[in-house]
This record gives sequence, C-alpha cells and structure tokens, in this order.
Amino acid sequence: MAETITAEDPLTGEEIELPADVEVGEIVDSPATGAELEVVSLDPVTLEEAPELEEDWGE
Amino acid sequence: MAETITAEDPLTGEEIELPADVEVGEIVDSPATGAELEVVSLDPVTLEEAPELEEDWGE
Amino acid sequence: MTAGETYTAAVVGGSGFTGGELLRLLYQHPNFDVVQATSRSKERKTVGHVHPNLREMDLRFTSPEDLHSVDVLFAATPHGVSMQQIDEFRDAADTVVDLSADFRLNSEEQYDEWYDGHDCPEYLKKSEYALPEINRENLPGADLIASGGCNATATILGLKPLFDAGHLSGDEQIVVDVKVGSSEGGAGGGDASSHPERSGIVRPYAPTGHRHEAEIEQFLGVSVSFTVHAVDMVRGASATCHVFPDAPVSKGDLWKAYRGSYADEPFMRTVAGGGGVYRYPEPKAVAGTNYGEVGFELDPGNRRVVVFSAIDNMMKGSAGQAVHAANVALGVEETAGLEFTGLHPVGAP
Amino acid sequence: MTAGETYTAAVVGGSGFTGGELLRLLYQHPNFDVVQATSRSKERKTVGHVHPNLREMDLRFTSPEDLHSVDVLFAATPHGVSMQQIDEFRDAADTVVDLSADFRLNSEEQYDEWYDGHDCPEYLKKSEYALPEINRENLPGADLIASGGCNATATILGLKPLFDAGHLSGDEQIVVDVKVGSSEGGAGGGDASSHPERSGIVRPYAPTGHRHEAEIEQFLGVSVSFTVHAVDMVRGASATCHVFPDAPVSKGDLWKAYRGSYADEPFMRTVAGGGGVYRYPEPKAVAGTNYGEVGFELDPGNRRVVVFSAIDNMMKGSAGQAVHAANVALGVEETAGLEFTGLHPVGAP
Amino acid sequence: MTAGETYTAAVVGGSGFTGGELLRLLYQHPNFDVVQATSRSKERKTVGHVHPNLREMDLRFTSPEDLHSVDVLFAATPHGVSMQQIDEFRDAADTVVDLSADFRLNSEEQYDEWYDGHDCPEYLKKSEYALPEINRENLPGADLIASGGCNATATILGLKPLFDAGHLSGDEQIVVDVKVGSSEGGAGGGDASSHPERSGIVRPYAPTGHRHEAEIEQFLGVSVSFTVHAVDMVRGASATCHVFPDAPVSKGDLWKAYRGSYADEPFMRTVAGGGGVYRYPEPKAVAGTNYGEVGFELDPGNRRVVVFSAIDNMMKGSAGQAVHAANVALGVEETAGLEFTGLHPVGAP
Amino acid sequence: MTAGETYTAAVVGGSGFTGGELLRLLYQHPNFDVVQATSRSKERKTVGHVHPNLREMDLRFTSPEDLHSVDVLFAATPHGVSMQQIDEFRDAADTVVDLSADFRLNSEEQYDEWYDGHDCPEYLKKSEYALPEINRENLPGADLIASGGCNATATILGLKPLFDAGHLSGDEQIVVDVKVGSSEGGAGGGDASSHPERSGIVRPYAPTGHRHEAEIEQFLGVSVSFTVHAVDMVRGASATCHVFPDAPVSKGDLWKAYRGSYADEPFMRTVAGGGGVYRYPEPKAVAGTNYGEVGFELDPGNRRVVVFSAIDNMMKGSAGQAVHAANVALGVEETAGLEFTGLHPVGAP
Ligand SMILES: NC(=O)c1ccc[n+]([C@@H]2O[C@H](COP(=O)([O-])OP(=O)(O)OC[C@H]3O[C@@H](n4cnc5c(N)ncnc54)[C@H](OP(=O)(O)O)[C@@H]3O)[C@@H](O)[C@H]2O)c1
Ligand SMILES: NC(=O)c1ccc[n+]([C@@H]2O[C@H](COP(=O)([O-])OP(=O)(O)OC[C@H]3O[C@@H](n4cnc5c(N)ncnc54)[C@H](OP(=O)(O)O)[C@@H]3O)[C@@H](O)[C@H]2O)c1
Ligand SMILES: NC(=O)c1ccc[n+]([C@@H]2O[C@H](COP(=O)([O-])OP(=O)(O)OC[C@H]3O[C@@H](n4cnc5c(N)ncnc54)[C@H](OP(=O)(O)O)[C@@H]3O)[C@@H](O)[C@H]2O)c1
Ligand SMILES: NC(=O)c1ccc[n+]([C@@H]2O[C@H](COP(=O)([O-])OP(=O)(O)OC[C@H]3O[C@@H](n4cnc5c(N)ncnc54)[C@H](OP(=O)(O)O)[C@@H]3O)[C@@H](O)[C@H]2O)c1
Ligand SMILES: [Zn+2]
Ligand SMILES: [Zn+2]
Repeated sequence: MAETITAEDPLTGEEIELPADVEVGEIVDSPATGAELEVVSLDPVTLEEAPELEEDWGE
Repeated sequence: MAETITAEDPLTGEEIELPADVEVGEIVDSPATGAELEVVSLDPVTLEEAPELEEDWGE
Repeated sequence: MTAGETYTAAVVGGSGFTGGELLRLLYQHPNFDVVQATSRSKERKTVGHVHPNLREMDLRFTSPEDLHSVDVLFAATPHGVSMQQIDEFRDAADTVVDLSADFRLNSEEQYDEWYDGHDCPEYLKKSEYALPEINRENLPGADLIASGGCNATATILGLKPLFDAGHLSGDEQIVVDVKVGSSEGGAGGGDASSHPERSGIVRPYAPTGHRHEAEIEQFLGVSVSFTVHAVDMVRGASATCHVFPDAPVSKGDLWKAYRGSYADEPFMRTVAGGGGVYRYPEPKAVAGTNYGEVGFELDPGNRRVVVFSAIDNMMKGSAGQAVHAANVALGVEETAGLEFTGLHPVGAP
Repeated sequence: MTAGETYTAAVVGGSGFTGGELLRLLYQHPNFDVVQATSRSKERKTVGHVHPNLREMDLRFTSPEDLHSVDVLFAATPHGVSMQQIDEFRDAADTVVDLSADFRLNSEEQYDEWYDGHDCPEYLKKSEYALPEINRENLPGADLIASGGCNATATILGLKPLFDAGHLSGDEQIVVDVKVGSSEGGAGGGDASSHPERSGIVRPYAPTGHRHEAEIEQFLGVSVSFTVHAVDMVRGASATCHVFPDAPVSKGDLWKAYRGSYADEPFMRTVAGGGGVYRYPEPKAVAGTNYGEVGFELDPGNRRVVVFSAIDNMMKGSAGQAVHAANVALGVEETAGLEFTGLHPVGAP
Repeated sequence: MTAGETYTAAVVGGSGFTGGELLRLLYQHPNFDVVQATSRSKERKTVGHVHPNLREMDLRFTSPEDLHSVDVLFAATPHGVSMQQIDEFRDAADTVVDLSADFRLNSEEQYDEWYDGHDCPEYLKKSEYALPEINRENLPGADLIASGGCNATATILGLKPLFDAGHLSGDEQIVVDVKVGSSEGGAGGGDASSHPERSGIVRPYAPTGHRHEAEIEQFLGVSVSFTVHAVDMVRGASATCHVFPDAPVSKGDLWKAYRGSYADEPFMRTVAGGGGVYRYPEPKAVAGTNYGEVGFELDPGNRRVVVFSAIDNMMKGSAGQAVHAANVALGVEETAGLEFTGLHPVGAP
Repeated sequence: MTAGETYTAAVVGGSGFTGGELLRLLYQHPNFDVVQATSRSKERKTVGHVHPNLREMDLRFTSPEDLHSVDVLFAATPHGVSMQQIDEFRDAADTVVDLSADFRLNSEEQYDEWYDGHDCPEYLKKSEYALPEINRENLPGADLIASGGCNATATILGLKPLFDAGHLSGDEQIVVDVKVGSSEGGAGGGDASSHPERSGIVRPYAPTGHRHEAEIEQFLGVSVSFTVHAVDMVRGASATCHVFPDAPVSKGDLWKAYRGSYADEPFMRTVAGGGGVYRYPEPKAVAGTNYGEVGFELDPGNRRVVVFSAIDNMMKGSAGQAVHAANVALGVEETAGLEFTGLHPVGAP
C-alpha cells in the first residue's frame, strides 16, 4: 500500500489521510463529509472546499 | 435558397430533393420515412439506408 | 376558419375519463356547443370540479335522468348502459355517438359469445363503427355511431395496411402484445389501481380472452392471439403485432403498404426506423392527440414482421375517434377540434 | 377567428426544449408563420426528427450563422448566447424575444452579482420583462422582450397579490420552496439527469443561492429564502411560499387579494381549497398550457399564509410567456395560439 | 451471528402497508418468530396473497378477534384502534409496539387539541416513544412503545442536532416543507389516490394544521410551520426545514453539530454537499432501509440554514423504527433485522 | 449461521450499475470480503460517492490496471473488455465470474454471427454459464463463469419447463415480447436515456435481431422471434412468451411442468392466476432480489400458451445470478447473501 500523510479537514477539523504524493490542485474527498476538497498548498498539506460545478438548470 | 437535385428514396421509391452539394458518405434523411440515408455515390446520386448506430442496452 | 354550422351537444357520463375528454374537445370545437354534461355522483358540481383542465368551462353536471334535446348526444358510460337507454338517447338527439362496446359488433351472436348478450340487438345493424380509417365512407349522415375499443383500434390500425396490400390474408398466426396505461380502466377502480399498487408495473391484466379480439376479427377477418399488459403510464395504448406473412416482404413493400393505406389520412403517421430518439411509434408522442402512429421492422432471422402501433387510448382510442367520426358524419371539417399535436418533451402522460 | 396580420418568425435554438415549445405554439398560431428554426447539431434534419409531436411540420433546421430576415426572432439559447449575438438578432428581426436570462435584469450590477457579468449592458434598460401579469402596460410595441425565469415566474405570480393588496411590504421573511421537473435542465444533461438516477427523486438541486432570486427581488422588492428541489416529473414548477404578514389576514382578505390581481387575467386561476381531488394549484393540471394556478391556505396555529403556485416551466414559465408577450407587443389577440387547456387525467407530464 | 433469544411476535393489521413491512422485517429477523398476522378482510389468505414479496412465508391471516399469546405484539392499525384495544393487546403480549399515533403524545390535552380526544389516557404516561435517536435510554425494558409519525420523524431527526448544539433554542421561526410518497396513506385510499389522479403530482395535501406538529413540538419544544406535499413516489418522506438561527453559524459548526449528534448512530447518515449525483439527503437512497439521511446548506444571502432530511416513511418512519425500538427494548443486537442497505440505481420506489 | 470459509473478492467495473449490485451483495455476504473495486473514472473516490446505498462501506475505487490477488474476481465491464483481459483476470484470481457476454456462447462462430468475433476463443469451451437453474451440475469448482444476459435469462427461465416437460420441441414458432427498465443500459447513456426523453415510454428499442437470441438458442435449441421494449421503470425485465404447442395442454399440465422444473429451486416462484392484485409475474415484485417469477395462462380461443417471466435485470439477470453461481461454485450455502425478499408496496423501482 502507498504511503500516506495527514491533513486537516477544513469542514470538520478532523484529520484526513491522503496519499503521500498528492499535488497542488488535486481534488480529494473528505471521508467524513464526502465533500470535494482541493489541495491548495503542500508542506504542510492544506485543503479547502472545492468550488462545486454549478449545474445549469435551465434558468 | 441553395440549388437542389433529386434522388430516389431506396425505401419508398419516391423522389427526394437534396442540396446540390451533397457528398459521398453524407447522411441525409428521407422526408417520407425519416430514415437516415447514406449517399453512396454521386452522378447520379444513389442513396442507401444508413447502418443504425447500435445502442448497447447492457446485454 | 372552419366552415359549417354549430351543433348542440350533450355528454352523458361527463364526469368520467373519456367523458372529460369529450368535454375538452367539444368545448374548443368550432362546430359544437356543449349544453349538457351528466353525472349522477357529481350532479350540480361544475365540470372543473372534476376535470381541473376545464375550470374555465361554465357548465354544471346534471342528472342523466333529464336529457336535454340536442343535435348530438355522446354517451361515455360503462358497457351495458347505452344498450339499455338507447331509445331515450335517440329521442333526445338526432345523432348518438356511443363510446362503449354496446354497438360495435354486428350481431347478437357476437355479444352472446364475447359479452353477456345484448338488450337491443335491432340496432346492431344500424350502427356504424366510428374509425374513419376503416369506415369513412359509411359515416356521412350516420345517426348511431359506435366508437371503437382502444386496444382494438391500435391493433386494427397497425395491421390494416398489411391486409390492404395483400401481405396478410387472415390465415396467419398473429400475436398481439399490448401495453396500456391506467386511464383505460376509467375513473372507478379498486385496489389494483391505487397508486402504490399500480405504479411501476408490467402487469399482465388480460393475459388471454380480451373482448377486443371480437372487434379485430370483425374488421380484419382474423382471429388474433391477444395479450394486454398494464404499464406505468396514464394515457396510451401500444400494440406490438408479430406477424408471419406467407410470402417474403421487403422493407420497401412495407413502406409502400403503409403509405398506400395512410398517406392521405390526416391523423396517421408512419414511423419506422428513422433517426433520432423516436424511431418507432410511441404512445407518449401522441398523448392528448388524435394521432395514431404505426411502424414496422423486419426480422432478418425469420419471416417475421413486427408492427408497432401507438395511440392515446382516450383520444384516437375513444373520445377523439368519436369526435372525428362525428365531424365526418355531420360534414364539418374532418380535423376540426382535433388539431392539438401533443407535447415534447413530456414525461409519462 | 383571430384578428390581425401574419408575422414571420424564426426560432434560434429550435432543437432545444423551449425552442420546441415555441415551434409547437407558433406552428398553430393564427398570426405567425415560422420560416426558420436553427440548430447547429441537427442542421438539415426535419423539426419532427427531434420533436416527434411536430412530424407534420414541413421545416428543417438550418444554421444559426445564417439568420433569415423576419418580423420576430425568438431566441431559446443557453444563458450567454443572446447577449453576445444580440446585434445580429436585432439586425435580422424587428422584434426579438429572448427566453434566456440575458435581458431580464435591469442593471449590469445585478449581472455582476448573480451571473458572470454582461456583454451588452446597454440593452438592459431597453428590454421589457415578458410576464404580462406584471408588465402588460410596457409590452405594446416593445422590440426587445426578456421572457422570465420559470421558478421566478411561479414565485412572482404566487406572491404578487399579497404585495398588491398590501399584506406584504417586502420586509418580511419569505421562504420559497420550489419543486421542478426535469425539462428545466434543457435537452443537454449529465449523469444526474439520466433516467435511472433522475427517476423518483426529491433532490435538493439548488439548496440556496439560486439566480432566480435576483428576478424576484427586482419585481417584488423582497429578498427571499429560496430552495429548489428536483422531483419526478418532466414538466412543471410548483412554488410553495411560506409568508408571515405583519397584520392578521383572513381567508376573505386573501380571496379578495387574489381575485383583485387576477380576475381579469386570461391565464390565471385561483384554486384554494374547494372540493374534489384538485383543491390547490398543481403543475400537472396546467401541463402543456399557458395557465398559472395560484392558491393559498391560512395556518391556524400562527400567522403564516402558505401560497401555492403551479405552472408549466416551458409554457407559462418560458415559451408560452414569450408568445403571450409577443401577442401583446404586436397587438394581436392576447390568447392567440395559447388556447390549449391541458389534459385530465394525465400522469406525470 | 446475532446474540440473544428468540421472541414470538404477532402483527395486528398485517395486511396493511406498515404491517407488511413489519412482517418482512420480522420474517428475516434472527430474534423473532412471527406466529400471527391479523386481517379482517383477508382472513385465511396467505400473507403472500397480499404482499407478493412474502410468498415464501408460510403464514395465513387470522382474525384480530382471536389474539395469540406472544412475547411482542406489533399493532399496525389505523389511528383509534389501539387505544380501544390496548387492554386486549397487553393481555396477549408482554410488550406492545404500536405504530399508530395513539400513544405518542404525553397528555390527554394534546389528544384533545390535535385529535378527537383519547380513550385510554392512563397509558399515555407509560408509553415510550420509539425513536432511539431521541429516546434510546428509556427503551430498555419498555412494555408499551409508540412508533413515531413518519413526517415528524423526518423533521425531528433533521432539526435535533441544531437544538443539541445550541444553534436553535425554540423561539425561532421554522418552516418545514415536506414531500411524501403515496404509501403514507396506507392501503385504503379514495379517488385522489388512484393511479391516474395520483401520478405525477406535486399536491399540497396538508397545507397547514398537520397533526405531526404535535409530536415535533413535544420533542423539540418548538412550534413549526408545517406543510406537506404529496409527490410521485410510493416510499419516502423528505423534509426541508428552513431555519434562521439567531447567531451566525458556519459550515464547520454545522458539521460539528451533526456529527456530534449522530456519529455513533448506526442508522444516521450526514450527507451535505459532497460530490457526485447524491449530494444531499434523498428518499430513494434510503428506500426499503432503516437509514435516515440528514444534511444542510447555508444561505449566503441571509442567516438561513436549510436542513434536509430523508427517510422511508414505512421504515425509519414506522415499521423499521418499531423493530429498532423493540431490539433496544429487548436487549438484542440493535441493528438486527435492519441490515438492508437499499438499492442503486433505483427508480421511484 | 452460514457455513464455509471467507473468500476475498474484487469487482472490476465497480462504479457501474451491476458492479454496484455486486458490491452491495458481497458487502453483506457472510463468505466474501471485498478487497478491491475498480473504476478508471472514479479512482480514489469512495464506493459511497457513486452508490449512495453503500456509504457505510469503507472502500475506495482503484485502477483496474493494478489488480489485487484475490480468490474471486467479478468483472462487470462492457462487452469486449473481459475477452481482452481474461489472462490478467485469471492471473489475479482463482475464479473469474464475468457479467458480460464475452464467455456466454460456446463457439467462435456464434460470436462471429452475433457479435464482432472473439479475441480469446480458447476459453469458450472452458467457461460455464452461471444460471444454476439450467447449469447447476457444472458449476461446482468452475473457475470461469459467464453470467447470463438479462433478457435471455428471463426468457429461458420462462420457457424451460415447457421444454423439460416435452410440451415444446423447438420447432414451434415462439414470439418473445420483452419489456425492460432503464438500468439495462448501464450507467452511461445518451440522449435517449435522459429523464425527459426516457420517462413514460413504451419504446421498441430492439425490434428485431437482439443478441440475446443467441443465448436462448444455445440453451433451449430454438430460434425465437424476439422484440424488446423499453418501459418506464429502472429495474426489471419482463418477458411474455407466446407459444403454440403442437399437442393440447391443460392448466394442470402446465402447473405440473412448472412445479416439476422449479419446486426445489430456492429462487423460483410460479405465479399463475391466483387471487389478489399480483396474479402473474411482475418485475416490481422481485425488484432488488434474486427471485425469478414465472407463470402462464391458456388461451381458450386457440392453442396458445402465454408464459410470463419477471426478474430484476441487475439481480437474477446479472449480479445476483453471478453471486448465486459463485456460491454454488465455491460450495457455500447456495442462498448466502441473496436473502433479500423485496419490498411491498413499492413504486417503480
Ligand atoms: N377509458 C378508456 O380509455 C376507454 C377507451 C375506449 C372506450 N372506452 C369506453 O368508454 C366508456 C366510458 O369509459 P370511461 O373510462 O370514461 O369510464 P368512467 O371514467 O368510469 O366514466 C363513466 C361515466 O359514466 C357515468 N355513469 C356510470 N354509470 C352510469 C349510468 N348507469 N347511467 C348514466 N351514467 C353513468 C359516470 O358518472 P356517474 O356515475 O357520476 O353518473 C361517469 O361519468 C366505457 O364504455 C368504456 O368501455 C373507454
Ligand atoms: N427549460 C426550461 O424550462 C426553461 C425555462 C425558462 C427559461 N429557459 C431558458 O431558455 C433557454 C433555452 O433553454 P432550453 O431548456 O430550451 O435549453 P436546451 O434544450 O438546451 O436548448 C438550447 C438550444 O440552443 C441551441 N444552442 C446552444 N448553444 C447555441 C449557440 N451558441 N448558438 C446558437 N444556438 C445554440 C441548441 O441547439 P444546437 O446546439 O443544436 O445549436 C438548442 O436548440 C435557456 O436560456 C434557459 O435558461 C428554459
Ligand atoms: N403508512 C405509513 O407510512 C405510516 C407511517 C407512520 C405511521 N403509520 C401508522 O401506522 C398505522 C398503519 O398504517 P398503514 O399505512 O399500514 O395502514 P393500512 O395500510 O391502511 O393498514 C391498516 C391495517 O389495519 C387493519 N385494520 C383496520 N382496522 C382495524 C380494526 N378496527 N381492527 C383490527 N385491524 C384493523 C387492516 O386490515 P383489515 O381491515 O383487513 O383488518 C390493515 O391490515 C396507522 O396508524 C398509521 O398512522 C403509517
Ligand atoms: N445492466 C444490466 O442490467 C446488465 C444485465 C446483464 C448483463 N450486464 C452486463 O454487465 C456488464 C456491465 O454492465 P453495466 O450495466 O453494469 O455497465 P456500466 O454501468 O456501464 O458499468 C461498466 C463498468 O465498467 C467499467 N469499465 C468500462 N470500461 C472499462 C475498461 N475498458 N476497463 C475496465 N473497466 C471498465 C466502468 O467504470 P470506469 O469507466 O470508471 O472504469 C464501470 O464501472 C456489461 O457487460 C453488461 O452487458 C448488464
Ligand atoms: Zn427557469
Ligand atoms: Zn441484458
């Protein structure tokens, strides 16, 4: 199994495990919330909630 | 309006009007039947029923 | 826009499903003026109380006991009612158009075989079947018109071109597998037609022995193997006929047959394998309309021709057919009041 | 029957959902003659290839690159297209009716806040909002008309009488809980709109922050708490507004308010607690029509008034509203081409 | 696999909808042995005659007049039946679990206000509300258990974490907009619940004054503005609660609140804006299961929090809740018999 | 409770529809431990991200490039994938169960005729068809198992008893009219499978020439006239077979035949004309389960026997059948992991 590192879930404050080779811009999902999180910086790995794809519902 | 030529509908035998600039391989549809027809040769324009896109329904 | 006089009309059974469709059609028909709609259970209620699409109509249900004198009386009552009240109906109106099975068959024997006999067999020879595609020439001036059965209509319309063109003679094995919506059962209905039980089904409801076989046999001269399934839609009847012509037929033959029978018919479409999403007849493509879609496909593996036919059971299969026939009978514009072309996209109408 | 001249019309985006509705309406409209329908992806296909209800229409899609010169151009393209092509549209036609959000709001600032800005802000002051119930007086002669958003239309129609009658001032908390069908998303659509995933849902798709709030605020002067759910139907938008007037209101007050605002409106029905099955507004009762149903109920437990509003998102909520506005703009019979009253019974249209 | 003894069980009202669900659950429950299912109308018929999913079950309906002696009696009868027969039920069984509203409220006054009074008020203080998420500590050993109302259950589960965490105090305005399927009405049902009339609807069926408000008030200490719509599904209740906390809350606060209340609950899921197609609670994601989904979203425009909650009305909202409570009461594995996780994809269950 | 060891399992194509069903079944199967689920497009996402019913499952999709070593590999990939990767699959696992058509037919010639040839014909003789009702004796110890086609499974199960009992020989004309739900198309899908276009349909999608005819012919020795319609449900395949035995058969003969073939089968039910609402096989009665319902009716008018057969296309018609076969192959309890009996009432699952 690949190596992992940890980062803080910006929504719940809990620790999340990530593959050691994550890159900036990568989208991961929070195990607690399922929300998509974007890796915004490395060393330490910082996560932010990823902007959701706006679905256009024919407005 | 563009010039037109005529060709025989391979299914109904009726005359079909087509744009004068049709090309071999082009798909047109029969006004009578709505079926997709492929231009298989020019001069005179000859049409054949186009092979339908097989939809795979999870077999 | 449409030529012709205006006729007064009454709808007996106006609170029912096909009665509601009659009211909708006649309300916007340039040649009709609805003066009465009857209901025993909804007497004095407005038409819009029952049919929310007709809230603008200024009419209240009255008792069928007290029929007004009108030019045309449409009866949309359950089987057996018209045959008992036919004399009252004819006293009240010059022309009677009946949507039930009571005057569709030609002979008392057929009613003995398929139904529980007939109370007024003397009228059976006088009535005309409503479907213009097979009986247009006898409708002008008709004063007793019997609108067809919905499943029979779908089947007859699908198969007729093959008989017209001589591809079928009547000796062949014909399997007719029908799928219908819940409005076929009318506004009543027990346990099996409640939403929780009736949703999402593919339910064999008339596996064999459906009475519409009698009409099909009467008009096509063939006895069919008929099975009806209820599926999850409200409007629509779709008949798939599996036939095995004795002599080989090509797609060109089929196109010729269908265009031969229907090219001049204002309400018939042949839809057979073109492109796009809607390549064959589909009930939702004709929901709310008087159109009938027919189409076909050849089986490369054997001599089978599969014929598809789709109608709205309450329209082409009943109220629309009735108005269409009345138009022809009275000599007004044939398509008057029946111009609605349906909706797209549309869900499960 | 209907007075007035005949106008030529083009539909840009004719292969889409609302474009198809425009074609259906204009095809049978006594004052319009459709001479062009555009589609890039379906060029040269017949209109009936895409819209099976229009198989009788003798017209093929052409490229939007090559616009014919017409009296009225209807644009049914996605947000952003019209604002970029408005000059071409206006060159091609005397009157432009746009179904997108591109000309609904009055100021560039609103587009900056709710959308991604605007390419042609100079037209924002010149365009007229299409909904006759709130803007009829400004429509005659208008040459740039912006058809409303479907959810905004439902909400505005439901709440307007309470503002008209002074029961609401705009300072109140208003919760708007909307339920919509799948045709709101247009003919495109990803994973979430496939039949297996989209069937049977009650899915919060715009929990907060829906752009239609901007239109509602512009016309009612109130900022609403807006949440939209997708439910299992194709056509229909139903808005339930929960409001808390400062001063007590009675049912009589409410009836007075709604009849005051809508008694003379040809397409508005107030449906509030009568008998029968259909006691409040329901989208399926107006499916396919240009009618809007509004109604209300009082909460005995607190000062809440619940307001219900139901429309067909593609009709009153878009193409029907557009044609209605064009009728008013051109001075033809206001209801022309919009007479269809809907179906009963009907399933999930 | 699952520890514990086996208990004998009877289901009174076994031919109904929730009675059928009880039979399904108990039939495969490792700690129960169903020895009786009653029905007056289906006496002597097999259970599978009514519930086609239980054709393998070897049991016939018997009369409720003749109750067997069992360990646990489940009553799934209409409101009013249990309060009249509670003594017979308690004579027949050590533990009675009632699915009706008859023993949910604490005091006779509440029954006077919300229902038509109560026949056996002396039991109101003795009964325990079934929902383990709010009453687990009082269930062990309980001998009279009242399973909650489905809409009340959905609402309570959605809002509880906000009260637990102090974001709501009970003084706030709370709007609850509920969408439910047709099985909520039970197996009976009139005109409005026939398939043609009930299909495709968004129908306000309890615009105001729904009795479940009483349960919500009893457990959350807040009076809510409650409106229920019927939509086109058979199973499912989805509650959208619009709340306005006095102090600002962040998404992080909300996550903390929901995880705080439910992290250890075996049947609760928090689903709030992750990716994919299913981003918020949806009834079809929990259909057939005892799971409850809750989630939320913040309105950037005002202080609103929108809370979504989805359950299967017959499971978490009734029979599943009842079995869950019985498991806790009897001390067997809490999740026993309730392991089914639901289906994907699934249409409109 | 269930005897036997625990086996590790991988699901290739775990993000698809039948892959999701495999994961659901294996997750709760007492003899399996799922260690891998692959998806290229959803790599690293949780299983619950795609399948909301499996949010509790602690597993993330990994690439199919990197297969773990397991006891059993289930492949739920589109036609053509397994035949190309069969060597990798067999390297990774002792037993391979494939859900596609790639190993169902016995000979390369059949793939040339019905598909576009075969890449690995050497395995065709080694693979075993999964359906225990026709191939149980060859499954124990099998290391390459081909799960059947859903429509073929429904048809074979319906007709087999008539062949077993000698009422059919294979020379007869057999018409098979199938109705299927949208999940048959898998998780992909174009225009025709969007909710607005796919709702409410009775759409001939494979009028003739369906590839499942090959499987039916292989197992029953008869060439059938096969037509498939898409109807408005997500799960379910219902086959109506119209057959004409040479010699007369009675209802008693039919009951004998069906009970003879299926009395000992744990997943087969014969449902033929009893009382109640559910008198014949119905797909919604078996939705989510591994049950197959078969039934029949006699046509009094001719020698026709109508045979009805209903399954869940993703269960008995695919993933359920695969797990059932794996159970038999591995020698664990035959019904392990397949005990779910389905729901009632249920809408359109
Ligand atoms: N539904 C279809 O798709 C369809 C298609 C083809 C043909 N049909 C035929 O059309 C007829 C009507 O069908 P439907 O589906 O519209 O039925 P329905 O919804 O049950 O309506 C029946 C109507 O007849 C009235 N009625 C019943 N008994 C009556 C009596 N003894 N005297 C006077 N009025 C009576 C009922 O109202 P009150 O009880 O209030 O008086 C109601 O208005 C039937 O014969 C049917 O076979 C129906
Ligand atoms: N659906 C509703 O209920 C609803 C309600 C209110 C308002 N609206 C608004 O109405 C408009 C149309 O919505 P819809 O639902 O009908 O959408 P739709 O079904 O997606 O149709 C869009 C149409 O525009 C064409 N199109 C797309 N991009 C184009 C471009 N760059 N240039 C020219 N034509 C283009 C498309 O055809 P080709 O790609 O083949 O050219 C298609 O005909 C949208 O602005 C929507 O917000 C919709
Ligand atoms: N449906 C839901 O989603 C839901 C949710 C929460 C709570 N509940 C509550 O659960 C209870 C049952 O609801 P349901 O939807 O299952 O109702 P239902 O489908 O109408 O079933 C009622 C059952 O009770 C029997 N019954 C009726 N009257 C009786 C009597 N006087 N004595 C003995 N048995 C009688 C009926 O059978 P026979 O008439 O043949 O005896 C039937 O088996 C109700 O109190 C309801 O409020 C239901
Ligand atoms: N649906 C039914 O009712 C049914 C019934 C009987 C048999 N079947 C058969 O079962 C199989 C799966 O059908 P389905 O309906 O589940 O299809 P589906 O929903 O389209 O799923 C296909 C799965 O295969 C994966 N996949 C696609 N191409 C792949 C490749 N080249 N290598 C590895 N993985 C690949 C996909 O995920 P990624 O693209 O993310 O990798 C996805 O997980 C088909 O062969 C079908 O004929 C289906
Ligand atoms: Zn909109
Ligand atoms: Zn298949």
